[in-house]
Amino acid sequence: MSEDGKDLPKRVAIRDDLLTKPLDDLDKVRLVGSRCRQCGETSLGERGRCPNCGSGDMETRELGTEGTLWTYTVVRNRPPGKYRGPDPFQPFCMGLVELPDGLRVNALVEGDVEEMEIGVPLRLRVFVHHENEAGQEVVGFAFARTDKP
Amino acid sequence: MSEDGKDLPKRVAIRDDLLTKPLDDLDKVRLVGSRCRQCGETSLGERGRCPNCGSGDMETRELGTEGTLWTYTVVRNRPPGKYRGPDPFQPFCMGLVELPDGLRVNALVEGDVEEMEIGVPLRLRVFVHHENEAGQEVVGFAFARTDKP
Amino acid sequence: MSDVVILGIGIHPFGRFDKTFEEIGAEAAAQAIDDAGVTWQDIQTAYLSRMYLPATSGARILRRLGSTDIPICDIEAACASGGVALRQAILAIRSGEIDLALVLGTEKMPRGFMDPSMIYAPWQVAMGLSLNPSYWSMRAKRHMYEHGTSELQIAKVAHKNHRNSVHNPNAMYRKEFSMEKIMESPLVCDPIHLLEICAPNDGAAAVVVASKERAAKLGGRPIQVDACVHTLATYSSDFRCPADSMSATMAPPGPTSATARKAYEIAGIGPQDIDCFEVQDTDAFCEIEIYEDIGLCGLGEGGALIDSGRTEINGDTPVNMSGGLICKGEPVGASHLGQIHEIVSQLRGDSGPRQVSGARTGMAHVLGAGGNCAVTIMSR
Amino acid sequence: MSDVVILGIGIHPFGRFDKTFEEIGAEAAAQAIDDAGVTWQDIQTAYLSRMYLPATSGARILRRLGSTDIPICDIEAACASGGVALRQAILAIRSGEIDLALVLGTEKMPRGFMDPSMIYAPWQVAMGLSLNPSYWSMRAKRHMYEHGTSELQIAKVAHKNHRNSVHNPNAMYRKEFSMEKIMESPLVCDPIHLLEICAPNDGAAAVVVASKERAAKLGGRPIQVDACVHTLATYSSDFRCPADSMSATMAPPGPTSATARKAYEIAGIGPQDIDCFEVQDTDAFCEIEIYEDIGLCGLGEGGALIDSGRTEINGDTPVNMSGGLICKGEPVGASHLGQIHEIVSQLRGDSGPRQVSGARTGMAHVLGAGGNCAVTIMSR
Ligand SMILES: [Zn+2]
Ligand SMILES: [Zn+2]
Repeated sequence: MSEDGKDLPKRVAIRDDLLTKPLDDLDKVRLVGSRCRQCGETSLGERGRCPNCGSGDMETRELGTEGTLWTYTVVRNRPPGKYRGPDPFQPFCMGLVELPDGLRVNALVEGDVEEMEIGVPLRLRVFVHHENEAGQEVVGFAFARTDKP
Repeated sequence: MSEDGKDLPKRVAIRDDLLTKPLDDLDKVRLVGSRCRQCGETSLGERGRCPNCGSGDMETRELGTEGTLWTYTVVRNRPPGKYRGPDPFQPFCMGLVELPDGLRVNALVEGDVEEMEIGVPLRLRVFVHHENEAGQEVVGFAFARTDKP
Repeated sequence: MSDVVILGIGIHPFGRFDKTFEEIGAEAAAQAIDDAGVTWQDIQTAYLSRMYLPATSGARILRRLGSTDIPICDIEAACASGGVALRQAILAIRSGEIDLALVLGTEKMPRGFMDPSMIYAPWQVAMGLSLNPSYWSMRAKRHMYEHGTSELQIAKVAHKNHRNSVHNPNAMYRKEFSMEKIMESPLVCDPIHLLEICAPNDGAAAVVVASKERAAKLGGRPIQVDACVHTLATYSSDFRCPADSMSATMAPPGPTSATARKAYEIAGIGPQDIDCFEVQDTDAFCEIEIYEDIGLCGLGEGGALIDSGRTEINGDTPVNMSGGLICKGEPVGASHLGQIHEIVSQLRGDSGPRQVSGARTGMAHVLGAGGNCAVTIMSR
Repeated sequence: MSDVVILGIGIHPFGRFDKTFEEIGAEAAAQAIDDAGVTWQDIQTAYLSRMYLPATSGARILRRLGSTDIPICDIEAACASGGVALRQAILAIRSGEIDLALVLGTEKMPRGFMDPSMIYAPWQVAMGLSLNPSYWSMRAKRHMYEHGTSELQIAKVAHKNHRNSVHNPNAMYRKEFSMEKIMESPLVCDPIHLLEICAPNDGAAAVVVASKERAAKLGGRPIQVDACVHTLATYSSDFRCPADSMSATMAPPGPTSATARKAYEIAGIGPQDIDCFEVQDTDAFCEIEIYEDIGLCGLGEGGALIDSGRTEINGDTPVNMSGGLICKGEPVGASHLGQIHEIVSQLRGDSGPRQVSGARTGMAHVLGAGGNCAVTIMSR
């Protein structure tokens, strides 16, 4: 229950327009993309206008779940501000994941940070990233290596 | 004692350059002003350059303790941010106090807020305004009516 | 400066909205671009005026309209930010480098008093010398003492502006209040009451400006910018800014007088030639003082001017037809551009029930922290 | 743009100081005004470039020099802020409205990583996708993958810049480090090490700019501004900004390439005509990429260029004679004006042990959040 007495949903997406709904079965949740019918570019999330050409002729679609690692880095220090990742901090990979839909998505990349390599195959993983102040499960996403456990 | 083991002074001025030192006997503390030898203007606090003409030919002096109220208002709501005045909040006067040194100083004005009037005679009062995080007494100032208690 | 015109205007209503600043900013910008009959891709440079928004807000808002590599930056000069951003666009056009620019103002502010640490020193905040309305109120008290201005006259300004706001769909408050209601509303800082003061809020307004040559090719309904001036208060000329002390020996002309004088000089006209005014009524007293400072009446005669009814919409020098800041609220970065939106609408004859009949010239005026003042004079 | 010159320069060292931003800013401004042989009262308009300072910082700093009613505003475009502020002054001069302006950059920043909420969305901050160095590092990794650039080559850039900084009294770090020490310093974001990255800090730098006509009357040692360009990254041309995704189907020229190209075009010269460069080495890899983007070598040849030694002070295309951002630190608003201070000193022949022999032309380059890029080309 929220302060004003209304029921809050048990789960919310880390950014509302990034993930398909419902959020009950996380295995079925997909990333949402927007494809511009004008210039053909696809970008992450639901958008009213194309970030490339500015057209409003946009189509919302589910993005593919399989991709490859285009580039990455290892974050070796706890990010500043309201970081809600594991505590104590653990170094993690972030990278640009190339999807078959013609875009590269910036995301957490799961796998041994010392063994990461450009080009490895990845699969979307949707999971409860943290719990917010209102006690709701906040659903985030990452890409996990499929070639090595 | 501060965190690094050094002795902190028991008292500090609310702004270092506003008040004469030492701060032991508050009755002897005066407001500090800067007089420009170039244009003759005097302003509050110690200044390296004249806020009027920009000259660096400045002389630091004690300001007079007696003045008159040039204008004022009554602050009826608790000021926002890190206000350190009385808690619970009490409405107070602030005003521009004209001093014989040729300037008007913005200051708290003590007296019955419903009876305040432009032109009333005032005298400087230096007092411990609040205690800071380090436990030091922070010395501030106000002007109090001398015609009515 | 008669070589630069306003070709398009856009606005997102001022108020409080469950939208991001990017959303409201982009809406106003898109509207101004459409109104000018051009496209985002035609714009050669863009300025965002803002005070409280985070860094690179201009780029973040305007990317929503599509990709471009034009220079976009954020401009800040407290309440005068919008005038300063407009001035940069005018300078860019007059330099000959570009001939079509977008000027956007956007703000999204927390409720209640503004964060004092933005403009006040820590010791002023600790002692409570950090409320903008207290500075305005001290001016009001002195004016009443010197010139006999009354609380009733101050309330009349608020009464007029609230009445005007009823017809302005872009205002936050659109309700008429009786004189009694206004004077019985709680005192904020004596002598100013709650219904006589403006609130910070959210909003956006935008203009497309062009060189006269470019505008001639594009058609549309251009409004000429006759002057756009920004000045800072000189020493001891204003006590609105968070100063510690002021001179008791000199009293130079205040920032509004100084800025308006320069603007009149550049435009080659005087207050008597201007048909409508939008001015910085952060509080109702302030409007009375501005009457005097922009030359609508003599020193100390502001109270009599509001009594006369001449600053009503149907008077001969209408002021704050929009309802002013008291009714619109003050989304700081958007404020001056919102005033310009109003004046351009008036000069185009598009203002419906609040239209000043036959208005051909208009002035927009803002004044705020640090003694920042901007005045823009426009004509058709 | 050869009608505008830099007449005076001033700087407050970059580092961490127990002084207010008003103090360091006023020192740099006063120095630039003195160096130009003019007075504060001669200045007709002033711009402050800043990112993290509060509202009306420009007015607050410059009031310390004395009262004036000239327009002063704050300008922000992330790391490119200094270039944008300079550009506004140039436009104001070219418009004919003024002929003498002050451009000041000042910043006072907290230690460590910058506040991510200034440029990242809350969800990016929550997930940890909010560290500037991680974006730089992803570019480095891809460059290594595509072009065989090595960690050794990256370390060589840091080695060179640390060596140069020893002679720069305005730099925060002035210590030479061995290649081993650099490569053994902790990884921040792979492959970038602590001694290969810049830190936010405090600092100020200022220039006085004038029309050529005014400068001719004033005398002194004017340096010509041949180009001053600001652009934003177009869609998918840069992943330094906090974007969510980028295109996998198109790769337009990055902001540095696009901005440098425009600057060369305006100046009418190419990279081969420029004698010294100050560029945005927020990390050591970045300098390698900039070599390619500003045309000092071909795509993928940046690693070989640092190997060649040609970007050393005594090489034929010296880069970051000052020690670069790695050694100076990055007080964001002051950064580009600090670069210009260095280039002007070089073109005047005043740079002592780090002087580029016979330098007649120079370039300053910044690049940051939002893909904001500024390039200024100067000559004597
Ligand atoms: Zn498109
Ligand atoms: Zn003086």
